[in-house]
Amino acid sequence: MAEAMQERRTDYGPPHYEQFLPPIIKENYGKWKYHEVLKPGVMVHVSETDAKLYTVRAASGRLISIDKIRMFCDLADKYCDGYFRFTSRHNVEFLLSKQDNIEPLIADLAKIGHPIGGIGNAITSIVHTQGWVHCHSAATDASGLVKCVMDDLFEYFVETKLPGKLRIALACCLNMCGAVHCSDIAILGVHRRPPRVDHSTLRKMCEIPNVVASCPTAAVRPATVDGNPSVEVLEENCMFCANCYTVCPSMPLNDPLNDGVSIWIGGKVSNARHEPMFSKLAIPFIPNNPPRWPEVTTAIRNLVELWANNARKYERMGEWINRIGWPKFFKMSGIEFQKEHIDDFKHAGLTFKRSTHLTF
Amino acid sequence: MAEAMQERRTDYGPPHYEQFLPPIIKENYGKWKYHEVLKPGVMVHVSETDAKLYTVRAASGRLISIDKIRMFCDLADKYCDGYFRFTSRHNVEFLLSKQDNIEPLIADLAKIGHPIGGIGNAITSIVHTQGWVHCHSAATDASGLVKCVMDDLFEYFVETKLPGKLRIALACCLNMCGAVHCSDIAILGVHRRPPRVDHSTLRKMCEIPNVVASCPTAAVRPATVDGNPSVEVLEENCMFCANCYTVCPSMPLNDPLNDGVSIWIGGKVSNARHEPMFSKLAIPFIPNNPPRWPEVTTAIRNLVELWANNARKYERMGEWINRIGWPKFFKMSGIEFQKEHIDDFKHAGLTFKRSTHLTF
Amino acid sequence: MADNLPNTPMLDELEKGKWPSFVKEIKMAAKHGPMAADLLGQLEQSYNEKIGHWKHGGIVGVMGYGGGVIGRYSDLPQKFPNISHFHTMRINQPAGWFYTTKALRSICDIWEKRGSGLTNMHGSTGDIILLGTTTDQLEPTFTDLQGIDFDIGGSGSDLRTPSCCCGMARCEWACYDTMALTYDLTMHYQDELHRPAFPYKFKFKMSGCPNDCVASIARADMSIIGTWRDEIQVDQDAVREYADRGLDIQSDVISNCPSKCMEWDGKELHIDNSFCVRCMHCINVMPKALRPGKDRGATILIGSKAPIIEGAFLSSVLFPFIKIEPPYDMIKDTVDKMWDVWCEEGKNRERIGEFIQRVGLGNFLDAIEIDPVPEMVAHPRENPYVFYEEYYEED
Amino acid sequence: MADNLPNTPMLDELEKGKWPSFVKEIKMAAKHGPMAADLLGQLEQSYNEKIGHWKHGGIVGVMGYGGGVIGRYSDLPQKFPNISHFHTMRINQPAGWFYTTKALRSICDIWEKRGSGLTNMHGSTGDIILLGTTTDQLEPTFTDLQGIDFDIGGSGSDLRTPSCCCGMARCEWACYDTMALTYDLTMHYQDELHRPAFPYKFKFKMSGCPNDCVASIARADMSIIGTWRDEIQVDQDAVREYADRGLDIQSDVISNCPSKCMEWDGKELHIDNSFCVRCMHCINVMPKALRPGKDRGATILIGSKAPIIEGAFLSSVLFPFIKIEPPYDMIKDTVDKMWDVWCEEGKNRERIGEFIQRVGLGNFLDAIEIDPVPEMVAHPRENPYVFYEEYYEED
Ligand code: SRM
Ligand code: SRM
Ligand code: SRM
Ligand code: SRM
Ligand code: SF4
Ligand code: SF4
Ligand code: SF4
Ligand code: SF4
Ligand code: SF4
Ligand code: SF4
Ligand code: SF4
Ligand code: SF4
Repeated sequence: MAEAMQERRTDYGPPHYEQFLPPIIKENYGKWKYHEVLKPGVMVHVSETDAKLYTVRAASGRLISIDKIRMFCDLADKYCDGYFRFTSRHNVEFLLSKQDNIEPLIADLAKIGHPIGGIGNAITSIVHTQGWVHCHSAATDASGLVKCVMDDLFEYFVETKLPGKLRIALACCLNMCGAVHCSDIAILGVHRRPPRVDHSTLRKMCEIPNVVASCPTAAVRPATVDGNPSVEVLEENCMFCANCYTVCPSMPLNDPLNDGVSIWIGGKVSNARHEPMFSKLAIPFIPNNPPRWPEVTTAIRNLVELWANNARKYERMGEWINRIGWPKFFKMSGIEFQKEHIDDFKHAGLTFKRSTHLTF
Repeated sequence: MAEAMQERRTDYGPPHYEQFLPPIIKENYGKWKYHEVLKPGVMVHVSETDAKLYTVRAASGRLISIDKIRMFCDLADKYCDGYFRFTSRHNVEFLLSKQDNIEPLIADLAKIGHPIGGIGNAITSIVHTQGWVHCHSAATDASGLVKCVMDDLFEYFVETKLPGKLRIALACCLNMCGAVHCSDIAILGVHRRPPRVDHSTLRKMCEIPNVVASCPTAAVRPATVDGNPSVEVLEENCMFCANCYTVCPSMPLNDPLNDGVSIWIGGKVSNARHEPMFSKLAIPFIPNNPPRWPEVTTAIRNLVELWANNARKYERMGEWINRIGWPKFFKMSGIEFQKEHIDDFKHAGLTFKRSTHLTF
Repeated sequence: MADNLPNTPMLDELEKGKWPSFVKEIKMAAKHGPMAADLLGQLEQSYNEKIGHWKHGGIVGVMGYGGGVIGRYSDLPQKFPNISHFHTMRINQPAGWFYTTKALRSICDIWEKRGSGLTNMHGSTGDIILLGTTTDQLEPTFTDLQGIDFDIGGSGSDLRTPSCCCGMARCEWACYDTMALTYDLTMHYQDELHRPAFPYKFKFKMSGCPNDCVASIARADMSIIGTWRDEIQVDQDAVREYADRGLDIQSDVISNCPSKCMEWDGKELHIDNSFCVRCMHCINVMPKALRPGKDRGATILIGSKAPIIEGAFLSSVLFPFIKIEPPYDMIKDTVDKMWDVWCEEGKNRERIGEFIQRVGLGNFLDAIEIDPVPEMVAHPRENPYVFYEEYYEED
Repeated sequence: MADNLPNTPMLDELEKGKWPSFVKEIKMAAKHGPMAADLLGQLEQSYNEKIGHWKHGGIVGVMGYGGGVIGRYSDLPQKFPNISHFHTMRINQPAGWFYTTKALRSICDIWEKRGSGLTNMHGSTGDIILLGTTTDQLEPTFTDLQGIDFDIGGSGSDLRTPSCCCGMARCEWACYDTMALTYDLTMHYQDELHRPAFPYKFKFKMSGCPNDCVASIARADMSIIGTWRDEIQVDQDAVREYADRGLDIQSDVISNCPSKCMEWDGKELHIDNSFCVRCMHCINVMPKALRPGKDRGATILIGSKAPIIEGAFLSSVLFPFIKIEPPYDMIKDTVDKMWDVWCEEGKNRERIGEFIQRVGLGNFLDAIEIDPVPEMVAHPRENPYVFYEEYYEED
């Protein structure tokens, strides 16, 4: 065994990226001069050497089978000398040196169900997480909800008719693996029922001091239940962060009657124009309604269209709302402003309106 | 005694303001149409009835004797039918219905040492506090330092050559009775030595649990000293807020070697253009150097002139710095950026630069 | 005269210079009695030693009142016996700080007899500050004040003396009658002003328009700031006159408008009032041409305070717009409800702004029965830590 | 084929519509073995019951590695025995997510043999996610991966798999070589990546310019974002061409410039580069005419993270500008120092951004021996609570 370990390689790291770069990229690495969007989903990058690289971006649901990967490989072999890439938002990009290959590739992609788009002033794939497909913590599904929303917003992926980029992200619980906190529209799975303590397993599975310490609002307190050490939850102090559950499996928050999603808007990541911004709460809660979550898709379409119809060119969702002010946004969207919209965490005071700069 | 109490009036409140309004004001109350600044320190308000009310604003050091009040009364009797007022920044305003009285009044004011000015794009009196004249908590004097700064900036009171208004305020300790926290320039008395516990009196004068609870950083802990209950201070946790001293006289922070002032800039109160803003730390510490505090007056003059020479018309200090950015301000002012400038209190993270929007 | 004055080479330096000298004032006051002279002596010593010489205040006052007097004792009573007691009295100023010379002379006469002859006109909350007297003179001073109808102001954990800008008395922009409201609230809340019963102090400040000339948004637990909700009144001829006389309307006015809602084609000024945030800038620059709208009232904001202990706060919007008309029932109802909740649940030395942040603005609104509106926030919450209040249970 | 698939009326709804269907993918994978079919069954049940059916993860992995595998077990193992174990493996993607079909086919072959046949291309940190296998297949999978030179990525309290935008490979704006730096750091920190020894996770993300196409400022403990410090390169002819072709330079470009440092007189575009904040907007709109300057490097920022538990953070400036050149010593030195301090003094489950806020940025800078510069803050402190570190004592 010790010997086997010796031979076994570890820590060799990922393969060097260079071997995966098509020749045209190797030759023009760092020499790109400008790019142009040729049509939705297709752009060309022009090099100082005058070389031209065509990119065709195809949609992907991210959760893909090896069969689909092999189909992509077939297309890349056919049109792209055996190279292709994925994007930071999980789309597939085919890199072509021959312009003539563009249309046949697109036709082949259509055959396997992968439309092209997402470049320029469009909606691109939804960054998302595991949901009921793989995570124990999920308050909603990820892949399914993403599918519903993108089906509904499909036109905005395949066309470029929006004022600017619009980035949607989804995370199935407050851990926010999709890092949705800086998205134009974020869909966030939320629990709304305090953890239910499984006293029978807690003592074995969790360290009580750790569980108590994990709760940011001190809602978890040591307690003796049926003569055994355990914890109790002061329910009115619970803000459903699930931090206790992360450190202790005996405190699940998942609950079909109370789980669902909240919608957050106006965040951005890029430094273009306005500095990066966090997303802000728009809709506190929509119940889960699988398989098609119609209330969620409608709510999001309304937000997208409200923005699209009112924003100035290049204005991201948050930039538009900054210009018109949140009171106008609430009026225009018809969303009811509620107690839940008002921050009551650490920096709450800084989110209050501290001037008389108001419109009527 | 009980009887005496019966006759004694209480809770009758301040006299009604109406009896103190000169006839021209009573007649034009709520009817003013516009005003014009006629020259530094003099303005006219014109009513819908065409009545004209002239205001002459004279400097005041705020700490005034009954003799001075009587002198003001003499002038008001002579020129203003026996009426005058003070402003929210402690200047004296003479309200004239006869334009001809303006110059004689100004000449008489000059004789008793009260220049006119402070109207329009000028520096007006410094809002300030008690200092060594009356408060137990002061880390610097108030009236004296104000006198020095205003002597030095005198030209900006009597002329209107600044880009906009510039409001200076002074508070002699962190209690900030001058509410200096939203001033273009704030002078703030600071202690820098942790409280020294007078164990001999503490037990009698203070309630130990209150004292311990008063400290926001938990630097004060119960302790037994020479067999008696008292408290001790974890000096490295102390941020010199003096809250412990406010609740317990046996914990003075006053200390000649370590007391002095800090300078804060860029705040504003009005809603004009930019929303109200807090002042920000410019100079962490300047030692007390009475009677003329030359280091403070020089520092403030430099700040005023830097702003005056570089701001656009109407740009308050903070608006100017917002436009150019703090890095440029530090470069232009020659003030060294130090650890002390970086916030480390509750909302510190929100003051960090969270974008790549930088100039070089 | 000068003979009874101590030797004060340091302070004498502060008689020089063009700004009015407080040292001269103290010397003048020294004519009326020995207190001011001793003050001068102790202050000179402070200047030499760079430290104050006052003891932590004690509780003194006049009968039946819980506040209004700040007890103060010298820590060098042997050396400066005349200021061994040196209390200040806070006297409620008339709204807007308007006076007749008659009233002021009466105050001077009282203070000549009863105190040091020194004052602050005014304290930074707004009171007339009578600076320095002894414990035994407090009650007689108050008796004298009764004779001239001046009452005592606030101190300690009570309502502090309300104050306001001169408003309609001398300003064309006042959107409501600040002095009338100040007087009315002061009279209505005499008990709260004189008998500390709150967790901590509470301040009202009234400004007639968003220029906020009493700094209410930074210095008052309740800030009442005039505004309007219809359209800015524009006199186009007067605008053109400003332009003709050399005002660069584009760069001086329009480019400074925070909501970018103005246009100027060289002839007409267009304002998109639905975007105007009522900042006052354009009106400030062209007072002859522009005026606040006609549908006037105020924005009411709550919670500002100095830094001790949670850090400084600015007031934040409670009512975006309300009409301000006597008997001001809406304001008083709200104030009463706010005080009830705060007095019930506020901690000792917790300002109402701190209290609201601790319990949450949403919960506070519930308690005072006001509906949340988006104008109360700069933006909705960014963090996902929502206290949803109810959940379903299985049947 | 369809025969071995469970009845999933709910999920079948998700085969409809124009967006690629993950249900179809799961059904395809079901050809290769029973895991995907059971996944489908359990997921259908989740859709019916509106709740997940996974147990809290257990600790599983491959020998010698502390991370890279997420243990996952069904809570319905009787009903869905083929996913009673359903662990994911995180495989370190090549920088920039470029592949040859050969490499990808090899991965597919391994996963056909060893796992469910399902993947995420990619996980949101950037890894290749091999979705679902059993404990006994973990080690064999890793052996197979060794054969094709793919290594495991991060999970747990370790360095997470670094990722980057395509940068110089496909973008004209890359101000440094993101892929080279990503590869170098990944190789340099193999031990930290594979053996959790930190207080909590740590993420690097590299973007070639301020557009930040890997969202590094929101999602990385260290965000390395390309920028330049000289002047934007302007081709005036190309600017005019854009104008001629209908671009409204005034409203589309200039009025969107956050620093208001541009002017356009119809012929020449003037940029006052000393005020330009390098936001990229003008360059984004006119890529043929404008380019980042020639003196290029990066801004390094620290501390962003998702909300748990102090609320979400954005990264903040540590180095306003540094050159990014191999062997990247400056970066590595800084990282080493940061990790030392954080590992020594950080609490369990405290991200470095939270750690910095707890100890204070100033103290943190002292500890890692970096001088404070004003570029690190949006503005200096507003509160007066300064921890002055020294005081004088009387002799
Ligand atoms: C391929 C990709 C990088 C990669 O290595 O994978 C990429 C590629 C490009 N980005 Fe990006 N961006 C990519 C993710 C991002 C992200 C990250 C994200 O969304 O999570 C951002 C930050 C988003 C945000 O702010 O929330 C991003 C913000 C930008 C921007 C700034 C847009 C803005 O106005 O705020 C530009 C500039 C522009 O489009 O004008 C840009 C521009 C570009 C250009 C034009 C750069 C170039 O010259 O090649 C590329 C094509 C643009 C397009 O898609 O319209 N890219 N870009 C990513 C494609 C994701 C996808 O499949 O859709
Ligand atoms: C007399 C007084 C009110 C009172 O009831 O006592 C007053 C009176 C006027 N103020 Fe004021 N302001 C007075 C304190 C204030 C304050 C409060 C303070 O400084 O503590 C502010 C807020 C300051 C701040 O933002 O930090 C204030 C911010 C303004 C502004 C907004 C200036 C700006 O650009 O930010 C205006 C408009 C203007 O001047 O263009 C204004 C305008 C005016 C006008 C023109 C109003 C009018 O039409 O009558 C008055 C004369 C202006 C002048 O002094 O230049 N007043 N004004 C106060 C005089 C204090 C003094 O002795 O100097
Ligand atoms: C006299 C006055 C300063 C002046 O020279 O004008 C003053 C003087 C004192 N203030 Fe003040 N405050 C005065 C206006 C203010 C203001 C300004 C305002 O009201 O607009 C503030 C800031 C605004 C606010 O309320 O937050 C102010 C914030 C404080 C604080 C901090 C309160 C806080 O919540 O942060 C204290 C500390 C305390 O209450 O224990 C304080 C405490 C004090 C004490 C009573 C000292 C103490 O700790 O016991 C001072 C007595 C000094 C003396 O010996 O005379 N004083 N104090 C002002 C009252 C005059 C008047 O009635 O007109
Ligand atoms: C697989 C992935 C989501 C996905 O579908 O893509 C994921 C999945 C999980 N994340 Fe995550 N995180 C993933 C990217 C992220 C990101 C995004 C990123 O890296 O850009 C974030 C936000 C950014 C950040 O780091 O703050 C993220 C923030 C968290 C957190 C909250 C951490 C925090 O400090 O706030 C947790 C909770 C924890 O660590 O205990 C967490 C915990 C988890 C766990 C391990 C659940 C847990 O509590 O044990 C999830 C396992 C799910 C499963 O069964 O497979 N995950 N997680 C992502 C990793 C794939 C990959 O390696 O490429
Ligand atoms: S967001 Fe929550 S539920 Fe979703 S994958 Fe991450 S930890 Fe799991
Ligand atoms: S979910 Fe969060 S707030 Fe609620 S008990 Fe658990 S740790 Fe505490
Ligand atoms: S600021 Fe401080 S020292 Fe000055 S009067 Fe107020 S409490 Fe006293
Ligand atoms: S001065 Fe403030 S921080 Fe220092 S011990 Fe006293 S209460 Fe604590
Ligand atoms: S606040 Fe407004 S109304 Fe009051 S004096 Fe100032 S400018 Fe006039
Ligand atoms: S009041 Fe202010 S916001 Fe309104 S139009 Fe005038 S300058 Fe613009
Ligand atoms: S971050 Fe900049 S360099 Fe990288 S791909 Fe995006 S636009 Fe290009
Ligand atoms: S990069 Fe941004 S800040 Fe710089 S000139 Fe262009 S638009 Fe303005």
